[in-house]
Amino acid sequence: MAVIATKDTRLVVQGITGREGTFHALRNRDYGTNVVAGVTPGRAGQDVEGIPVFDAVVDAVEQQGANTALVIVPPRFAAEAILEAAEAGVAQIICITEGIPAHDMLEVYHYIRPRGIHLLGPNCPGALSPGIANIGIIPAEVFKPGPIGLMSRSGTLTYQIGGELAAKGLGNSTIIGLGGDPVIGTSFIDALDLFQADDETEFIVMVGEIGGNEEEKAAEVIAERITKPVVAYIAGFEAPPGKTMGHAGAIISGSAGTAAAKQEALEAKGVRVGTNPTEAAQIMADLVGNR
Amino acid sequence: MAVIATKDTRLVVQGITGREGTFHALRNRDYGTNVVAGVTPGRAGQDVEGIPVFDAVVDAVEQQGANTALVIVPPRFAAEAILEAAEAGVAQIICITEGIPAHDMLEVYHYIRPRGIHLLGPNCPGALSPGIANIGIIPAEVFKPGPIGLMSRSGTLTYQIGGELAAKGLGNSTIIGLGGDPVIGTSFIDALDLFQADDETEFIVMVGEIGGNEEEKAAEVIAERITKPVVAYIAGFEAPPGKTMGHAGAIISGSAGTAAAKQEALEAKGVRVGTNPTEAAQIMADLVGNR
Amino acid sequence: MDLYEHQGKELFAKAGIAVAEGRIAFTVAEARAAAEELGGTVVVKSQVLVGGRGKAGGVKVVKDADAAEAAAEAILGLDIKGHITRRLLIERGVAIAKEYYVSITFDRSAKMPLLMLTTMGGMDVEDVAENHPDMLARLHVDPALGFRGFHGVQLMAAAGIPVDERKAVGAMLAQLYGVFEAEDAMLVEVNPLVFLDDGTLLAADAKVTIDDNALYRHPDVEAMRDLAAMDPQEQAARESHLAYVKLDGDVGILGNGAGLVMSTVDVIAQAGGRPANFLDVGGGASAEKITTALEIVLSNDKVNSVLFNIFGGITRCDEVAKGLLGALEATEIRAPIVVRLDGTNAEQGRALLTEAARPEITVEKTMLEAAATAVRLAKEAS
Amino acid sequence: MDLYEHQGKELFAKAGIAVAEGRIAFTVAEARAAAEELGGTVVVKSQVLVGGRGKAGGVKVVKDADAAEAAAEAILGLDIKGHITRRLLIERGVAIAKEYYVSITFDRSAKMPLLMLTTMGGMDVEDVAENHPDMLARLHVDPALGFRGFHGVQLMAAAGIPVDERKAVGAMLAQLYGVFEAEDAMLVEVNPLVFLDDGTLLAADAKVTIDDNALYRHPDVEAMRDLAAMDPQEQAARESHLAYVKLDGDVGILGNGAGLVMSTVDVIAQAGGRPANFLDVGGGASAEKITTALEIVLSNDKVNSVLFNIFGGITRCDEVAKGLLGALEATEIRAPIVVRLDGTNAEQGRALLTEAARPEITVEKTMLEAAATAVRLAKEAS
Repeated sequence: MAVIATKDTRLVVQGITGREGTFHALRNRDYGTNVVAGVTPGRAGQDVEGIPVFDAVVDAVEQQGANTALVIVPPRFAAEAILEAAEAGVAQIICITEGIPAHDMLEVYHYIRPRGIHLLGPNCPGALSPGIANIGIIPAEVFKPGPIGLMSRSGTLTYQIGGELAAKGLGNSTIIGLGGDPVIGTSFIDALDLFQADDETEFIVMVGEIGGNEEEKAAEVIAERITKPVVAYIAGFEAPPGKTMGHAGAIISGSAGTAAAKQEALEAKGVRVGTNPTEAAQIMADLVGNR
Repeated sequence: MAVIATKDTRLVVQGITGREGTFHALRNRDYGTNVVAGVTPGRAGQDVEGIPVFDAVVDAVEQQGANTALVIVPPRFAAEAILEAAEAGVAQIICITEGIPAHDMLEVYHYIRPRGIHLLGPNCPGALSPGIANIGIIPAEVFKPGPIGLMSRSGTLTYQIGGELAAKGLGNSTIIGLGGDPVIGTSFIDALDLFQADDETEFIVMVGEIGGNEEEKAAEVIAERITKPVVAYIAGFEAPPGKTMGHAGAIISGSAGTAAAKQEALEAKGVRVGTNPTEAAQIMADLVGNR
Repeated sequence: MDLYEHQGKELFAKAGIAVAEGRIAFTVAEARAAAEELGGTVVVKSQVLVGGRGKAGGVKVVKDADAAEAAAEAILGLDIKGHITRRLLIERGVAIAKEYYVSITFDRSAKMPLLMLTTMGGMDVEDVAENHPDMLARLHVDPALGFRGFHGVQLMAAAGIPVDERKAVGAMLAQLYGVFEAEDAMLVEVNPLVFLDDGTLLAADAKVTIDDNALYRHPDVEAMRDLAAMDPQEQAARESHLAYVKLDGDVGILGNGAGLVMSTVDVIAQAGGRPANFLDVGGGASAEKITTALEIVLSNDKVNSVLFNIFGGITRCDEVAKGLLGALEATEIRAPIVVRLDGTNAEQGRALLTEAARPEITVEKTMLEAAATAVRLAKEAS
Repeated sequence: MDLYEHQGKELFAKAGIAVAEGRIAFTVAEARAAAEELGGTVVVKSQVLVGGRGKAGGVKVVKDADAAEAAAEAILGLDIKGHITRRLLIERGVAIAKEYYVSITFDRSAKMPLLMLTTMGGMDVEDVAENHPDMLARLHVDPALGFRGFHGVQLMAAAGIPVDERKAVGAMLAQLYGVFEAEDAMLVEVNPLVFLDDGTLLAADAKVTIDDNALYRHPDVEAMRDLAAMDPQEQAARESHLAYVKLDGDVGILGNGAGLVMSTVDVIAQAGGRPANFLDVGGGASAEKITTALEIVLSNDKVNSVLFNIFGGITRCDEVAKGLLGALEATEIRAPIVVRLDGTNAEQGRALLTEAARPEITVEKTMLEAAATAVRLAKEAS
């Protein structure tokens, strides 16, 4: 079945007439994703290579049955775009946009969460279920179908590990890019629960990085309720405290959020942690091979 | 088991050191309700005839295990008191206060509803399960235990009908005062679902009045999923449009919210509607007698 | 609390919403002075708390001060559906290019504000809803979000507002929603919302209702209340914090609790009588409170009999009986009173009244019996 | 973006929060003039973006302008944990009766603002948390509600603030939360929050951090940025919208994607090297972008070799190779560059580079091989 990006996905792309929006909407459709609509205020009635454009998400829901939204709009409009999709009744929202103010995301998070709406991102590459559907900007070329669920706070690092797995002949059920911001809609724990419930996922790779304590919290959940094998990799052992390492969320605050602490927490719960992407991929390959 | 006011109730009274708060807290306790705490900011460490007083609801929850809050504070503080109880983890809140601004209640409603918190009122007399527990200002003297669930937008009208039933030897599982405001936490539909699920309730009396369309919506639900017999009474046939009849919610707006429309909607779904409280009580008495 | 057009426009102007320049006038002389001051074409508008003043001749566009004076003369005192015109709004005339309609209502059913927008402005919105439902765009706003840009886009797209007008109309919607929230409004309606020839967007009318329960935080609005337009009994009840509504019959009604009193009104009608009022005395039973309530009911000359209907709960019926007897000492009673006491300690209460044997009081045990008696007494007195 | 104390206090004052009167001084003369203007006892405070200035001698209370001049002389240029004092805040002295501590942080774990309050003010809050955890009251605020009166009551009760002080402290908490929200702060800390002898409550220090992503809506805060205090490479990267962090080694690092670059930094260290920087060139592959990134990395004199680590995704490796070759034409390269290309079209990209046969470039296939080579080359050059 895979998760998030599935054969049931009916995608509306918010910001479809923008340069990036058009590019990725068409790329996603070319991959096989069912892109049913786009939204750009004031552009209703137009189309983007056959994809109908609406003024508002609610129109895409009512007229095209959209059930998933991909948000590719500038940061100052992104929080509102997510809220619009949420209010329009879209159950699953993927936000690519980088640079959304953290307070905006606090508001979004506490609006959607009690209402049972799922958000992936922001500042994430999206979700790809190889051979099924691709939502967002993940380069599908790098991945192949298989039993490994891959979840990550970093885009290129995911591609790196996915590429190494593919080179070893291994593939993925779904690749979930969680996003590099301090407040994201889908945490490692949420993704773990999705993978645990997914029939096509047999193994899980977790790619973390410095900042926050989501990896530590995930370690608890893995010990508690995840029966599928998990292999991890953490980036940022050499990162100095107090500096934002590219991602807004990748920052060690005081003594909290270090890579060493995350590795320790995971290993304490029996999760094997690779020291570099290559080693992490190799550990997973060995695990799959030993099955 | 009864509903709302049960033997598992652990009540915290917000505004307990006020005149009304003290009076009803003690009255409720005398009836047998488990009143575990009171809250008045700045009065922590005091007690009201043995009921410990705290500065904040969260302290009453943590130290006394309060699971139900009774709000008896002036209208300008009431919305915040409800929100405090909600944030403190109280699952069930009963608000007696009359005169809360409607916009305040909009905010409260949309905060608590997605979070699964139950609110009864405001501007309601509370809930009484005869012989078990009384939360609020309902005069327990008037009622006796029995199989009839009673739900009403009006206080004294409830007492009137409860009194007439008692005079005929009939009693109630729980009396739920829904409240006379335009925005209330528990609607007829919510109360119907509670009664439908309650083993001790075999019959339901519904006391409506002009304003809004909750009776009409309830009629749909009765037809759809309520298997227990329902008898109704509606007040306000002679009320002129555009005038607030005492309760902030009792107003006919244009041609909407008339008593005739409500009666018609209920009768269309097979609910028998008494033309006055006495007749409604008699219809119910006949129903119970024929069982 | 319903506001006059000019009061609503004051709130609009405070929120930065464009309205035509105007002056309030209570006399013909003031109207003329206002027209002179504004100069050129002005509009003379009746200020009443009811719709349909246009059809009733309550709005006139005039070219100069002389004509304004004549129009004021005609409109002041004009009866519009029972509302007498006592004040005028004199506004500078504007060149209207287009008329839209917009409103924000407090939708209790959805428990959300409801925005409505149509390009069919100036018409009765009920007509639009009935005859051109596709032209009336409706949108609920989740109060947890408030009004957002996308709400405006959605609503304007649904209403068919041209794309090049959406910036201006969207900004206006946001401002009106701001007024709705900030002023605790139950209704904000602009009909018509107009584009002038020069492209300006302007609220050409204003219908605003403020939540009575929120007036404590809007003293400026509270101060706008037009006491002169209120019924004397309603005004007296208001001052005593009693809920009172005047009806047009001859049986005065008071009781405890809004629902019970509404029910009493119905029962009087069912018994063949005509209710004179609704009055909820609330909880408590002091002689003072009962005195005030009785005085208000009886100050309506039409009242021929009074039904005092009490269901005792926390306040016991014996206390109420004592309060009532005290009230009879304190004020003169010009019509017979039928008293029905039921609920807690009803027998003791009835006994007290029977012992006192006041000639103006008849005691009944049930609500239906009491209603029948009150109706009979009223008929005898008329 | 971290603010200096005096900048944080500017935001406080704008929000109506009481702070001591003060002047900013960049020179000894300015400091003296400020002391003269304020008169009487003043406090001379080093303005640096690091804690612990008190212990380092960066704060002096002085009685008059002469003493202020001497203090300024001592503090200007003072190195506090690697931060050189370049500006002073001269504040009017106040009579402190009591010191509290309050902070609002952006708690990512709970995804809520976290308020902390203790009566143990003036101390290091980590010390309080560790040694007197019962004295440190903590409270999360649900952003869907915002800060309410009851939050203040809860927090103050837990911290043991006396009942008679709660009105003042509660109002201050609300104001500070207002700053936190309105200014998009990630941190608002006041240590100490002081009661003066006359009962006034005043923020005696201010530590404020603003979300970089929100600066577009706070141009006033953006303008406060102290460019002079920034590292030249970091400043250049900032102007080019590149994410750059200086480290203290000799292997320059650039790559695409923050995670991959962080990982590259780690791998260099694992290979026995010392990373000189973190630089994320992001997506795209224009020669111009790669040129700018290489110039920033190489303008750090310590850099002896460079690792250019690309995992091609949507941007294909052949495009990156072309961009890199273009960059080499446009700028002079003073250190060897190890290029690793992997992912989409990696083979074509590597072929292009091999064909070009630039002497400054070594091409490797994997990240680990590339790291080993870059480390070796750096060691050879040092």
